[in-house]
Amino acid sequence: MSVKAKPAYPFKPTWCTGCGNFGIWGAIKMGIGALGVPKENVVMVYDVGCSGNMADFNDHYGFHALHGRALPVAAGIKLGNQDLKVLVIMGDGGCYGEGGTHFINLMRGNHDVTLLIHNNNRYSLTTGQMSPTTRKGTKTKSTPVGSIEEPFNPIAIAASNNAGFIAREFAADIPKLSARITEAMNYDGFAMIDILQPCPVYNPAMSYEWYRENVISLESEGHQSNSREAAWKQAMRADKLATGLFYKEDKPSYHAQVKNLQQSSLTKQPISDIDISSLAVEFK
Amino acid sequence: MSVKAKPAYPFKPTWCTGCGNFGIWGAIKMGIGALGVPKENVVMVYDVGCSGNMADFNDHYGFHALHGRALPVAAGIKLGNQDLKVLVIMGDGGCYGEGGTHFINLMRGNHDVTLLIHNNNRYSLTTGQMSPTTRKGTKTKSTPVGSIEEPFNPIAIAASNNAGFIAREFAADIPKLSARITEAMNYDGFAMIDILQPCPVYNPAMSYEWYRENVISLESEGHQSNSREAAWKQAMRADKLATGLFYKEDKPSYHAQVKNLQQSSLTKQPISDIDISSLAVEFK
Amino acid sequence: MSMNTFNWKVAGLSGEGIMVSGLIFSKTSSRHGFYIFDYTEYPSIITGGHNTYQVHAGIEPVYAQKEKLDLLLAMNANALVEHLDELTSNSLVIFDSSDDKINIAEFNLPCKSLDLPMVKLAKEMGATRLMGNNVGLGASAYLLGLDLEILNSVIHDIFARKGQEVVDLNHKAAKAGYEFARNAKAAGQLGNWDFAAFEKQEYPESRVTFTGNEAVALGSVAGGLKLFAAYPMTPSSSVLHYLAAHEDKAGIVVKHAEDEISAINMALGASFTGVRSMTSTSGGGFAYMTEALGLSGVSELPLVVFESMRPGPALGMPTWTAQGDLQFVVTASQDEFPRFVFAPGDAQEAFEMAKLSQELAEKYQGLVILLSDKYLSESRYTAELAVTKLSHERHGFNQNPVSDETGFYPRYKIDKENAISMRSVPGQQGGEHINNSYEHDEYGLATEESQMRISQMDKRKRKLKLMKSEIPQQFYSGSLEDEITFISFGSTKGPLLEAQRQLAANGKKVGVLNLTWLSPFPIEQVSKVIKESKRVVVVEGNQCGQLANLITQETGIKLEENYRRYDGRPFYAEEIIKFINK
Amino acid sequence: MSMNTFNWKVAGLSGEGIMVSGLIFSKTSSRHGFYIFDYTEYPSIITGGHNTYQVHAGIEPVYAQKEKLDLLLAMNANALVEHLDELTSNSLVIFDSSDDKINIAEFNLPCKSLDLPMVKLAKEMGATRLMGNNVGLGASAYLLGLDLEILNSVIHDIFARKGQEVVDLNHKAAKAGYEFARNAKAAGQLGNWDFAAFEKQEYPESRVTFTGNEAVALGSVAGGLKLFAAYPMTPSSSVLHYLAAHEDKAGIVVKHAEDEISAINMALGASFTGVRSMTSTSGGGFAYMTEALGLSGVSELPLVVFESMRPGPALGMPTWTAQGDLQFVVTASQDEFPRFVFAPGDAQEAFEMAKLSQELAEKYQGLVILLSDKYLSESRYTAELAVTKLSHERHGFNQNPVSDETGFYPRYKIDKENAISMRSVPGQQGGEHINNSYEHDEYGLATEESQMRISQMDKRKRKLKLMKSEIPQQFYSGSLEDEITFISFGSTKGPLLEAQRQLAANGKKVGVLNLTWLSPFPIEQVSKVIKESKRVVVVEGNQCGQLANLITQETGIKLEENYRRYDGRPFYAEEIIKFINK
Ligand SMILES: Cc1ncc(C[n+]2csc(CCOP(=O)(O)OP(=O)(O)O)c2C)c(N)n1
Ligand SMILES: Cc1ncc(C[n+]2csc(CCOP(=O)(O)OP(=O)(O)O)c2C)c(N)n1
Ligand code: SF4
Ligand code: SF4
Ligand SMILES: [Mg+2]
Ligand SMILES: [Mg+2]
Repeated sequence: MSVKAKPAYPFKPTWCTGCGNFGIWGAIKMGIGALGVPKENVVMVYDVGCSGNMADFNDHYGFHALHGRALPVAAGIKLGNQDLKVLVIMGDGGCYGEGGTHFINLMRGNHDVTLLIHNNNRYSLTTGQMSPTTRKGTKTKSTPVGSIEEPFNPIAIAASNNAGFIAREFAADIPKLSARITEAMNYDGFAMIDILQPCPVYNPAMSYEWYRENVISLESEGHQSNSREAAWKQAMRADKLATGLFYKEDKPSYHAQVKNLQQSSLTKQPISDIDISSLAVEFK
Repeated sequence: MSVKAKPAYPFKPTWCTGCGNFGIWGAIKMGIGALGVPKENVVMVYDVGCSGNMADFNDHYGFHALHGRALPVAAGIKLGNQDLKVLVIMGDGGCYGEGGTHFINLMRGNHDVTLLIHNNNRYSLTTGQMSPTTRKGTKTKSTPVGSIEEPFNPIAIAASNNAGFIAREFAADIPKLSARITEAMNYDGFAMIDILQPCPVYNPAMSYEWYRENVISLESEGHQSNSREAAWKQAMRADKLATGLFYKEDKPSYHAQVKNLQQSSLTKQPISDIDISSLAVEFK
Repeated sequence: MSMNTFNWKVAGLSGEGIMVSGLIFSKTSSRHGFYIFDYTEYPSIITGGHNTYQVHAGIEPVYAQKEKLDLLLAMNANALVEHLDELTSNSLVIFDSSDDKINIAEFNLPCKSLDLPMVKLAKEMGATRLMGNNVGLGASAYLLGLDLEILNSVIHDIFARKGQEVVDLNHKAAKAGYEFARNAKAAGQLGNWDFAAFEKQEYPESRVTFTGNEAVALGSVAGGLKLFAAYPMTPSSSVLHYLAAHEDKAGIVVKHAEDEISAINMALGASFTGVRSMTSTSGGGFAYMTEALGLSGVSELPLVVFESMRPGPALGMPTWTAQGDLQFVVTASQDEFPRFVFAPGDAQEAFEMAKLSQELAEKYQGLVILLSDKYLSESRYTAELAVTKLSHERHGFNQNPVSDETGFYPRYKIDKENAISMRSVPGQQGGEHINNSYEHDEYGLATEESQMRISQMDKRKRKLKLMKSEIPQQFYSGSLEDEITFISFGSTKGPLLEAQRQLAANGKKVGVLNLTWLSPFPIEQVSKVIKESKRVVVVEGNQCGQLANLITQETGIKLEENYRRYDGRPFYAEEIIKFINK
Repeated sequence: MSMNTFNWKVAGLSGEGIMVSGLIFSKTSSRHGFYIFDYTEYPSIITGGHNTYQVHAGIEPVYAQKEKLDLLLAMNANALVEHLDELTSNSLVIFDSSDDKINIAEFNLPCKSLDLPMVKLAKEMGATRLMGNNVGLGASAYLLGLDLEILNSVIHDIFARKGQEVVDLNHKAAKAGYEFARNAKAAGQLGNWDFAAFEKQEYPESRVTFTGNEAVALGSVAGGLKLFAAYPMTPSSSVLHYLAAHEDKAGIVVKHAEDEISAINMALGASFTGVRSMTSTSGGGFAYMTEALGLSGVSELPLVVFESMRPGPALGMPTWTAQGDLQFVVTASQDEFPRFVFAPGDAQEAFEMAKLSQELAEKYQGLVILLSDKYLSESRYTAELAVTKLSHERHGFNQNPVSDETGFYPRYKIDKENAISMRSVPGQQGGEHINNSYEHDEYGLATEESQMRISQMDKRKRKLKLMKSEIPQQFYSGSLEDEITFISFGSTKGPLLEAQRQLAANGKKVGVLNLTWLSPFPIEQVSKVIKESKRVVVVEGNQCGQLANLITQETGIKLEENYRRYDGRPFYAEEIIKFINK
């Protein structure tokens, strides 16, 4: 007892009691498990945040990226080695705020990565400031008299912005979330799941109970996931937060449209035999 | 003739023959003129680009911002002095690419600035690379075998993202555009006009004729500008590019919701009489 | 046990009230008229990590945390493990065997201990578990000879906004702890342990205690700050939090922007309208601001950027301290323009320099970078706020700008006699000009002409000469007889002064030259001290010796001896002494 | 008129084919076996501004542009105004009075001129206005004694993709110009003007001419580049354009990202999978990349960043040259980590160093910054591509990574003997680890522990020692007898060599030490040269003397004499000579 304990690997979660990340974490492990892919072929890219702290709790290859920059890293990994499954963990702050332009622009490219946004409506790791999804009027450390901005609606944006796989799930519904993660990772292209994540410490108002009362499943509504318009309407409704698969469409992913990636991944293309003579011709 | 000519102030436009910026420039001058506001009370904030080169062609106070950063500068100007009219000139590259996160996040705050996007579907000043609004498959200097991304749809995004004044106009329709600019500048809040701007040099395919064939006016369609859904549908249609006022809604602007700006602008609040004694109490 | 100082620490799980308890104890000490220095450690997770708050207090100024504890309030077993090394035979440990399941014998403490049933006592009086912390504070107060009344006054001030009931329960808890300790001591349970308590001192009207970040925030308000736009990043965030919470009283506008780039560009936008503005961040966010620094430079817009350092590279160790960004901030942004870089050495200097930054940014129409680090930003210091009413003149505004035949106002007029040209602001008739991020002519319109480019570059550089004339005497506590002269910058001042005092007590004289002006650099002052010193040791919180580099670059003098630390921990006087004695 | 060199310039409106005409003339010169150096100027607008392309060619190596022209091809009246100063009594001017409404008498030319109806001749043969440029090229060829056949071969290669008809028309135009000039000269219209034409030389197999940016792009491909992600910014964009256009032949993937931050993070993502990657930008974009530089540093990921400088601050003057980002790139990013900073001095070095950068980034698992400027990036140089088939070994990949009892692979193993630990890449069983932007332990998992932090910082710093051992002999052309030794970096090499040659011709010996390795810094080499020199002058393209600063910081030597330029224009040998003669 008087000796400092060595940590077990991977580290044990350091999230607060009741944190929604526990459920998501469980669902991720189940969701990946169901893929039947060797462990080393799944790469997880983590943004900085309470969510991203998960980097130390998993046993896959991991890349703990800079705040807001997980998506370009993930796109780069996939361009480097398209044989990998790439799963991206971000917070709402990193994904829609600091990294907002990556979100709206890489989505359009249909890079074949799966993006999970742990949406707790706060910058939690930095102790609870307003995030892009914070509801108007909310008091946080950076908005002590109430936030002025109306919240960002990631699902509606994705529906308006060419995303091919758009879903929202609730952190506490582990079976549904894990199945959705598997489905998203099996999808060939950019797949996003905005996850409603309770943060009892900095967002106590949006508790598990609150979510249970405010969530409605798209399945129960007979929603058809092949219509952008239906997806957008469900995303924009003010009465409830719909969960489930908003939209899905098959189309070629980014790397599938790059000529030099048709035969094999870049990692498999050797550099032991480079010939620049044909390139040199134009400089004669 | 053998002496270098001194430039006339403001400088004469340096745009290429046939550039859509000429029409927009004319419309801006007319649109501001119709406001009836003293010249010095209109501040123009310019992003970097062919469009932004207009900074030297006008006679208002101007701020030529960094690439992609005109919007935060504009929001800062309005927070500093809300009595000014702030008009922001951006290109599609700066607004939706480099500055994408400012676009989606400052829009939500309803900062009272008018944003004109000179949307020529290219990075023209840097000689014609792909921009976020470039159509899939387009060959540009940075995408010589055709761009892979599907294009960003600024109107649909704005409709999904709490913007209160959303319009699109065609650069060559000067009367309509100038009236829209006046209307936008009279609107209390974030007003955006995505302007279809021909760039004959780097985007010859989307010529004036092409636009005339592909543009349809919302007015002619009986569009009602009080419905986000109708706005979104018009924005998403694939057959035509609708122009006109997609959506308008009255709501308080950002500065109108800041307590310390209720009485007067910050510029009018003196610093000749600061008392920090009440602030010091908590440090006792 | 030292002369007229005590060194107290509370340690436990983060998220369990350690920070508040420490603050209460610190304020209690301060209100006794003691000088205090508080230092805290916590990990980059929200709850569950190890969290400490230590208070070093004394009737003479105290400059830094001390390693060896007089009293450790251990809120769990881990606290005993973590801080065993900090105990001496004269220390005392307070713990709660019942709540934390501690068998104290296992720890082989070198000192006496008091088993205080904090949770049990709290619960008995109907208080919550967390209120048990106040039991520990009450006991601490008794054992170090503090006044229970004063402790209660602090508890009142801290908890008042939670209602009288909470205050009462906390008061009861404190009293229970105070009495438990008194009884235990009286019953001889502490054996021969005793603490030579010292007298309450006068508590001056102007006295405050605040952290470096609070000092920066308050100093900026005092300096006329009007628009603050920022994005949170440890360890700078508390400036944002403080200013947001006090927007109203301070009469300012605070904007939490969507990223750092937006924050700095908003601040520049506001500055263009004539209001004093500022942003704040840490190294990672500062990286994204670097382009806009040059915009302040080229368009001569006043701007204050507060940067609080933490260890890197990249995310590094967010909640720890470092001085590794010095050369980065001095050179950041493409090409060249004059800038001030200030690194205050303690909270008093942080307050003064933040105030000064607002002034100088406006006066010289350009950039001021105010550099701190986690250690200064989040440590609490005693300071005096002698002046709380301030009046500022405005610098460089032309009240009646007149446009010339071009129709524009020559905002960037070239005048070899006068580097600083007069500004106009939007809304002023006749003041029209362009605030340009391109190189520009006298009206601000873009130019690529060779002569105009040179003129404008030279105009901006001429400001540097004036800026140099502002350099004040740098903090220097030393004399020609000193065996060693330490040179440092920013927050390293405290530990060095602490070391100086301890060495002096042992008859060894050392001097301390602590730089707060890094740009423009006090070349003559530094050269002089170096030349007159017998032995110079550069002490800084990084691996490669950036201050030493800067000194060499500016003075041409290579300094070989140095003491550096780059593990996220602050300097300790004890270790500095060990270093020079080895 | 100089010995066995000519200096030719075409000038006119940008957007009117000046660049292509210049390129054709340059290639024609090169295919005569001449060495060439081309320099271009253009404004930051798309059409209508003033645009020049000048070719300095000779049978001995030429190093830089020259001020005084042998032949000016003036495509409009403004060209005559702008370049009057560059004419001597031996110059010749070609202009088109009919098309450009020029009354040549008004210009008071110091030299003879040829009124060449370029547009008229072109139109007569059914060609377009722009094809008239080829009339000017044909005339230039005749007047400088060049072979029309060779000119035609270049015209063919340039226009082939537009079809045979276009080629034919251009050929006709060239011929018309050639003959017009011959006739005019024969008719005595040029008076006593003559040019001492020189012989065609052998044109070696390996000979190429390319710009610095083309050299960087090609060198990177030669070095094994696989993933290139960038965002356009003048003057770096042509690297993106070149690589995008040659994606297929080069066997690489090119991504134009949505901003610079995305570009660099994509490159890092690809690097993590084991492929060699790179990004490119100018100072403004580099500013946004600075945080990610540290990610390369802390997680030991290979990365090459190409940065081409232009004048700042902020947007500055986009299409002009400068060397004002040196200290910024050397220190950019929070905290410390080893990095290479290279500044090639000409296109040959740019090719070699770009190749080397790919190699060294992988070998040392970290950052290489390749620094250029508009002058090097967009000027065209003669170079030799001796080797066009390359085979690269891979460095630091563990083919059989084995995870230990933790379940992770010790990617960041601490080994005092070996600073460089072996990588594993995703997909390799047993190689699991975290590539972390936080400080981390041997497996890459985040840590805040003091000891592990120190170990990992020290591990990274140990690489610096090995990196230093890679420093090659810096370019030094000089001797103990030199009256002056110039010290410079990067592209300033060319004008200094040109000055050296001209001075030598006048019996004055000067030496040139041009640094291409800025980090790690060649301390010993530089100190030695300085100590052995009679007089040292630091020549650099900025206002504050950043190279001089760096030299002082690294060597402790203060250098007082310098020659600096910061107006966007390159150095000219003539002006350097004037400077030292004054
Ligand atoms: C450039 C930069 N700016 C700011 C930060 C500080 N920071 C770390 S995480 C974070 C926000 C976290 O919010 P979110 O992404 O929603 O994650 P959560 O903690 O809520 O899971 C911030 C602002 C940083 N690390 N880097
Ligand atoms: C940080 C930074 N990156 C890149 C550039 C180069 N740049 C200048 S303008 C521009 C894009 C212009 O495109 P757009 O905004 O659409 O304006 P347009 O020229 O088409 O009107 C770019 C990439 C820059 N100035 N700064
Ligand atoms: S602060 Fe919120 S999000 Fe972070 S670990 Fe705690 S409960 Fe979870
Ligand atoms: S390049 Fe295009 S956008 Fe730019 S000035 Fe020319 S026509 Fe206009
Ligand atoms: Mg969050
Ligand atoms: Mg554009």
